[in-house]
Amino acid sequence: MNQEKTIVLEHRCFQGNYRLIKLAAPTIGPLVQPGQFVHLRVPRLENAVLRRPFSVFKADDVGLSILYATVGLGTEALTSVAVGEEVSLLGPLGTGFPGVGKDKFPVLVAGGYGNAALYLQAKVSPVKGVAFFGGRSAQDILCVDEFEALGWDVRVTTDDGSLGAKGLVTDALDSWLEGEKDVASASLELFACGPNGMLKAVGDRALGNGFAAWLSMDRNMACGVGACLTCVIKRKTETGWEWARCCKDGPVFEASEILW
Amino acid sequence: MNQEKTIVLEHRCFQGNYRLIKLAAPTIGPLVQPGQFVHLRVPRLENAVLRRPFSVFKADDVGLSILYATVGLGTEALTSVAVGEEVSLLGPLGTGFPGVGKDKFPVLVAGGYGNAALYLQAKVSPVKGVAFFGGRSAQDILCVDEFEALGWDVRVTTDDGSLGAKGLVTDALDSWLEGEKDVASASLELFACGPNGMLKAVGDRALGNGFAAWLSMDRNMACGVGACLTCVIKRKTETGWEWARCCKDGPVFEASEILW
Amino acid sequence: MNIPDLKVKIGSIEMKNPVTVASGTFGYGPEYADYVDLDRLGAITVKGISAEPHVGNETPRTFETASGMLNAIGLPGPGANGFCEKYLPFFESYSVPLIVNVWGKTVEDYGRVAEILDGPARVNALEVNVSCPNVKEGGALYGTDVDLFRSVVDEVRSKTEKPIIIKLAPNVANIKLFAKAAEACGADGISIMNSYPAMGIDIETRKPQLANRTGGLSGPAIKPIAMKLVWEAAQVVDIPIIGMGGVSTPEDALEFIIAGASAVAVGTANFTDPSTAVRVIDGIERWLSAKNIASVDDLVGTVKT
Amino acid sequence: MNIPDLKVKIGSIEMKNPVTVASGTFGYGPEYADYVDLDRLGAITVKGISAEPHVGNETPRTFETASGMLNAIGLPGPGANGFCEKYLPFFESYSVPLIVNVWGKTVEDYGRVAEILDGPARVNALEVNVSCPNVKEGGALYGTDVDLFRSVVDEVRSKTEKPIIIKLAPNVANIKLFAKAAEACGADGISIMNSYPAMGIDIETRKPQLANRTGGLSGPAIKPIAMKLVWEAAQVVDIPIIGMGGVSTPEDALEFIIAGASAVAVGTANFTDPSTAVRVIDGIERWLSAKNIASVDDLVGTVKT
Ligand SMILES: Cc1cc2nc3c(=O)[nH]c(=O)nc-3n(C[C@H](O)[C@H](O)[C@H](O)COP(=O)(O)OP(=O)(O)OC[C@H]3O[C@@H](n4cnc5c(N)ncnc54)[C@H](O)[C@@H]3O)c2cc1C
Ligand SMILES: Cc1cc2nc3c(=O)[nH]c(=O)nc-3n(C[C@H](O)[C@H](O)[C@H](O)COP(=O)(O)OP(=O)(O)OC[C@H]3O[C@@H](n4cnc5c(N)ncnc54)[C@H](O)[C@@H]3O)c2cc1C
Ligand SMILES: Cc1cc2nc3c(=O)[nH]c(=O)nc-3n(C[C@H](O)[C@H](O)[C@H](O)COP(=O)(O)O)c2cc1C
Ligand SMILES: Cc1cc2nc3c(=O)[nH]c(=O)nc-3n(C[C@H](O)[C@H](O)[C@H](O)COP(=O)(O)O)c2cc1C
Ligand code: FES
Ligand code: FES
Repeated sequence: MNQEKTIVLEHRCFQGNYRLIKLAAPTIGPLVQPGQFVHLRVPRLENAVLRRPFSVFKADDVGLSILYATVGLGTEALTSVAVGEEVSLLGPLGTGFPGVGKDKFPVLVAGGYGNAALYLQAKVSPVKGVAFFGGRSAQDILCVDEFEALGWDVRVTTDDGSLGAKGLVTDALDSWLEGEKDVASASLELFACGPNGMLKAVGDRALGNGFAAWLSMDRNMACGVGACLTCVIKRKTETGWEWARCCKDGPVFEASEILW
Repeated sequence: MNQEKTIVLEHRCFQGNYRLIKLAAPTIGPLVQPGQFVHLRVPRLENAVLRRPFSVFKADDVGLSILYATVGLGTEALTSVAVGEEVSLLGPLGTGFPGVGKDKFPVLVAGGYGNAALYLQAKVSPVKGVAFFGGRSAQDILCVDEFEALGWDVRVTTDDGSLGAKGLVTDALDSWLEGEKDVASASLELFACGPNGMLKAVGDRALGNGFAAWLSMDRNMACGVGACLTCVIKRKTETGWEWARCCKDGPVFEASEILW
Repeated sequence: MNIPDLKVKIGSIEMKNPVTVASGTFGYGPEYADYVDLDRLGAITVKGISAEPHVGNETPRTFETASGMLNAIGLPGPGANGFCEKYLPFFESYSVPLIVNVWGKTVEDYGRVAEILDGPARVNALEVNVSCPNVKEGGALYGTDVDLFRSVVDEVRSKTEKPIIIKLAPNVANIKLFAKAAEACGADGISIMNSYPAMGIDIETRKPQLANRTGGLSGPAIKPIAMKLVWEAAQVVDIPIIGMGGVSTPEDALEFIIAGASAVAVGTANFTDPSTAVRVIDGIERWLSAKNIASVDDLVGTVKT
Repeated sequence: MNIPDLKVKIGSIEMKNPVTVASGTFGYGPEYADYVDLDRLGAITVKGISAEPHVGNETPRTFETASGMLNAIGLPGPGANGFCEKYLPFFESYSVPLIVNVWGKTVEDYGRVAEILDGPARVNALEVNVSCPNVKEGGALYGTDVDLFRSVVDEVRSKTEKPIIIKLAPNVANIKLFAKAAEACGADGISIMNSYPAMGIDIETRKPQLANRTGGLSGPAIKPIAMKLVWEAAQVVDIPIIGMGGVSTPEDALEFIIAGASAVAVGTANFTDPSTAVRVIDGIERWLSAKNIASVDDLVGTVKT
C-alpha cells in the first residue's frame, strides 16, 4: 500500500457515460492484484473531503487505468482533469480475487463497471471460461472485444435488448447453468462484480448449486484502509456474524461468507 | 447592473504576478463607467461562497478585461480558468470616478493593480495630466506604455529603485506638488487607487492643499450590491459620521468625506 | 404533468411559493431588485430592525471559510421608524409579502419594535431574532435561556396582531424545548437556523478575522446542522417552520421540506448567485411536477425515519 | 534559523510535537502504519473503546457534505480487554504516546473501561468521550448536562491514575461551564470538539443518509465553530486543550494554537490525505522557525483580542 502522486497520461470518453483515465503510477502499478482498487483524490474538488474508490482496470509497471462512470459530484469533477495533471492515489487497496482454483472452470459475471474489476482476473486466469456481461443497454456493456481477445466466451444481455439477449444477466447465467448440468457444479468457480442486487442473485446461484462465487462488493468508503469502519459488511461467523471491512477484508468476499 | 454569463476570450500572464483576463460581456461591457467594478464568481471554486470584486481595466461593446494579482484562494483558482470557459459576473457595480472637473488639471496616483482601476478614467479624461505609479519593484508597475500612449506624463517610483525613482509614490507626488506651487492647488484634481496607506497619504495631501482627491477604496466584500453591509466605510456627516457602503456608495469617495 | 401547488401559509401570510430570503442577506428590499423579480419570491425577509437606529460593528464584518462565511455585521440599521419611512414606500409597487426581522437588547426593546411595526399594513409579519445578548441580564442570550426566550416571545406577542415567526438560535443542546416554548407563547411560525457562533484568527497578525472577534457561521457548511434542528423541531410543533442554513439548490430546499420545513430561506447563496432564490423556486416546481406530487404541503415532513 | 521546540505536555504525557490524530479517524493504530511513520506523531488517539465489545450502527455510516462529512459509526469495537489483547502488542514496537478514547452507556461503564485501561503500561492516557446518550437516564447526553458530565469525569478520575482528557460535546450554549467542570473534577486536559450533531436526507428515497438517522458533522466546515469553543474554553481553564475540527493544514493547527490549544488533532483530513498529520507537523516547525518563535508553548493562546 502506497500513496503516490500520479500523472494523467490519457483521459478520454470510453463509451457512453464511461471514461477511461490512465495514470503514470510506477510505484502502485506493479503491485496491483486482480480485484484490488485505488482510492483517488479528485483534483481541485476542494469542497469534498473524501477520496473516491475505483477498481483497477489494467495495470503494469508504468501505471494503471481506471474505467469510470460519471454519477455524481466527484466523478463529474474528475472528467475535467487534463493530461499532465497530478492525481493522488492510495493503493493498491483491499483483498482482491483469489487465483482460479486448480481444475476449476471460471465463470465471470459483470454488470456495468464490474467489467473493469474483472479484467485483470480474466487476464491472469489460466483457464478462459465463460463471461456473462449485463447492463441496461448496449452502451453499458464494456470491453467485450478485450475479454474475447483474452480467450473468453462472452455472453451479453441487456435490459432493453439493444445488445445481446434481452433480459437479466442472471437469466443468461441460469440457462447456461441449466445446460451445463452434466458438468459437476463443484468444478465451477464464479467471479462477479456489479450492482448489489446482481451480486446477491449470483451468490444465491452459487449457494444453491454448491460452487464458490467470489463477489466484489461496492460500499461507500471514507478512509479506504480499514480505519474508519464506514464500509462494513456482515460476515457470517460460527456463532452469528461480525462486521468485515469492505475496503480491507474485501472488496472481494466469497458468497457463503456474506449475511445479506 | 446585470448578472451575465461571460466567456473567457483571453487569459494570460500580464507581468510578474499579474494576469489579464478578457471576457465576452456584451451586456455589461458597454455600461461600464470609469472606476466601476465587477463581482466575479470563480468557476469551480466550490468551497468558496463569495464572489471576488475586480475593477474593470478596459471595456467596450464586446466585453471587458480585468488585471489581477494572484494573492489567495480565489485568484489562484482563477488562474486555471481556460479560454472558452464560462465566468459569471455581476456588474457594472458601484459609483466610480466623476468626470474630471472643468478647468481642472488631473493627476493620477496608482499603486499595484490601482492602474487597472484608473485606466478608463485616464482614457476618458479630456485633459491628460500627470500619472504617478508606485510599487514594490519594477514588476508591480503596470501599463506605463498604455498610459503614455493616451498622452499622460507617467512618473514611476519603486520601493527598491528597480524602476523609476527609488521611494514612495507620495514622495514623488510631494516633490512634484512642491515644484508646481505656482499652479493654484485649486486647479488640481486627484484620482487614486491602491493600498489603503497610500490612499490615506494621498487624501492628506489633498486636504492639506485644498484640492479634491477621488479615492477608489478597497474593502472586503460579500454581496457587492449594497445588501449585506460588509464593506462599510466611515463617511463624515454634519453631526459625526455614518456608514457608507464601499460597493454601492463607493468604491470611489472624495478624500474629505472619509473618516479614516 | 400536473402543475403543483406551491402555496404555503405561515400564520396569515400566504406565500405563493415556499421560498423567502434570509434576513441580513438581502438588504432592505431594493438592493437586489435589479437582479431578482421580487414578486417571484414567496416572501421577502429584510435585515434585522430594532426600535432605535443602531450603528453595528466595526470592520471587518465578514470572513470567508470552507463552504461558508462568518459574519458579525452587528445589526446596524435605521430603526423601526426609519425603516418604515425609507423602505416601505418602495414595497408599495410590489405584492410580495414582507417579513421584517426584529431584535432588541432588552425585553422592552423587542416590545417596542413590535409595537411600531404593528402599525403599517405593508409589514406582513415579524421574524423575531432571539440570538442577541440581553444587556440587562449581563449578556445571557435570549435564544439559549428558555426563560428569557419565553419573556421575549410573550412580549412581542402582546404587542402585535401580526404573525410572528421566532428565529431560533442553533447553539442549544435541545432545540425542542425552544420550539415548543415558541408555540406555547403563541408564535405563528419558527425559523431555523440563525448562523452558528464561530471564529477565525489570522495567524500572521494573531487577530480575530472579525472586528467583533466572533461571528456567525452560515452557508452550505452548516446545512447538515440546520437539517437536524428542523427535523427535531418539526416533531414537536404544529406551527410551520422556515428552514434555512446553506440552501443553494432546489434539492437543498426539498431536503429541508422533507425534514419538516414548510418553507425555506436562501441566505448566503444570494451572495454567490443573486438568482438562487428564483432558481430554487423553479426547481422545486419542476421536481414536484416530475414526481407528480400535487403540492408542497404534501411533501412537508415526509422523511421516512 | 532556530530549531523550535515542538514539545508539549498533556498531564504526564510528553508529546514531541503538538499533533495527534482524532479518535475514530485513525483506527486502532496499524491501519495507517503503511502511510505514516507513527513515531513522527505527537501521540496516537485510537477509536472509542468501551468496557464490553460493541457492535455499532447499521450502514450507511458516513455521508459526504459540503467541506465535511457526517458519521454515525456507532462506536463498534472489541471492548477494553479485546483492545488490549489485539492492539497493544502492535504498539510495543513504537514509542509514540498512546491515547485511548473511551466511552460508556452508564457512569459505571465509564468507570469500568477506565479501570481496565489503567492496567497496561502502554496506554498513556485516556480521552473520555462524553457525547454519548446515557441509557439509564433516558438518553440525556453526558456531554450536555453538566451534572451528568461531572459524574462521568469524577468516576473516571477515581478509577485511573493516568492522565484523563475530557472530550467536550460542542452542542452546548456555554462551553465554559463544561471546561471548568472538567478541570475542577481533576481532568488533565480537554479535547474540543467532537463532531456536531447533524443530518442529511436523500430526497429521492426520503430516507436519512445515515442508517442511524443523525450523525456528527466533521471536517473543514466546522473549523470556525471549533475555533470559538477552544478560544472560550482557554479563557477559563489552565489545563491544556487539544483543538480539533477540520485541521488539514499547518495554518489550521497554528490557528487553534493561537486560539488557546496546546495541541491539535487531525481527523477527517486523514481520509483526504493520510500524510496530513506529518505535513502539519513539518509545517508548524517551519513556520515557527521562520518567525523565530522558540517553542509551541510561546504561541499557545496568544490571540490578540
Ligand atoms: C471497491 C470499489 C470499486 C469501484 N470501482 C469502480 C469502477 O471501477 N468504476 C466506477 O465507475 N465506479 C467504481 N466504484 C464506484 C465509485 O466509487 C463511485 O461511483 C464514486 O465514488 C461516486 O462518486 P461521485 O462523487 O461521483 O458520486 P457521489 O454520489 O456524489 O458521491 C458521494 C459519496 O458517495 C460515495 N459513493 C457514491 N456512489 C458510490 C458507490 N457506488 N460506491 C462507493 N461509494 C460511492 C462517494 O465515494 C462519495 O463519498 C467502485 C466502488 C468501490 C467501493
Ligand atoms: C472595488 C475593488 C476592486 C478591486 N480591483 C482589483 C483589481 O482590479 N485587480 C486585483 O488584482 N484585485 C482587485 N481587488 C482586490 C481583489 O478583490 C482581491 O485581491 C481578491 O478578492 C482576493 O481574493 P482571493 O480569494 O485570491 O484572496 P483571499 O484572501 O483568499 O480571499 C478571501 C476573501 O477575502 C476577500 N479579499 C481578500 N483580499 C481582498 C482585497 N484586497 N480586497 C477585497 N477583498 C479581498 C476576498 O474577496 C474573499 O472574500 C479589488 C477589490 C475591490 C474591493
Ligand atoms: C451577512 C449576514 C447578515 C445576517 N443578518 C441577520 C439579521 O440581521 N438577522 C437575523 O435574524 N439573521 C441574520 N443573518 C442570518 C441569516 O438570516 C441566516 O439565518 C443564516 O445566514 C443561515 O442561512 P444561510 O446559510 O443560507 O446564510 C445574517 C447572515 C449573514 C450571512
Ligand atoms: C468516522 C469518524 C469516527 C469518529 N469516531 C469517534 C470516536 O470513536 N470517539 C470520539 O470521541 N470521536 C470520534 N470522532 C470525532 C473525531 O475524533 C473528531 O472529534 C471530529 O471528527 C472533529 O475533527 P475533524 O473535523 O478533524 O474530523 C469520529 C469522527 C469521524 C469522522
Ligand atoms: S472505508 Fe474506512 S474502514 Fe473501510
Ligand atoms: S459588499 Fe455587501 S454591502 Fe457592500
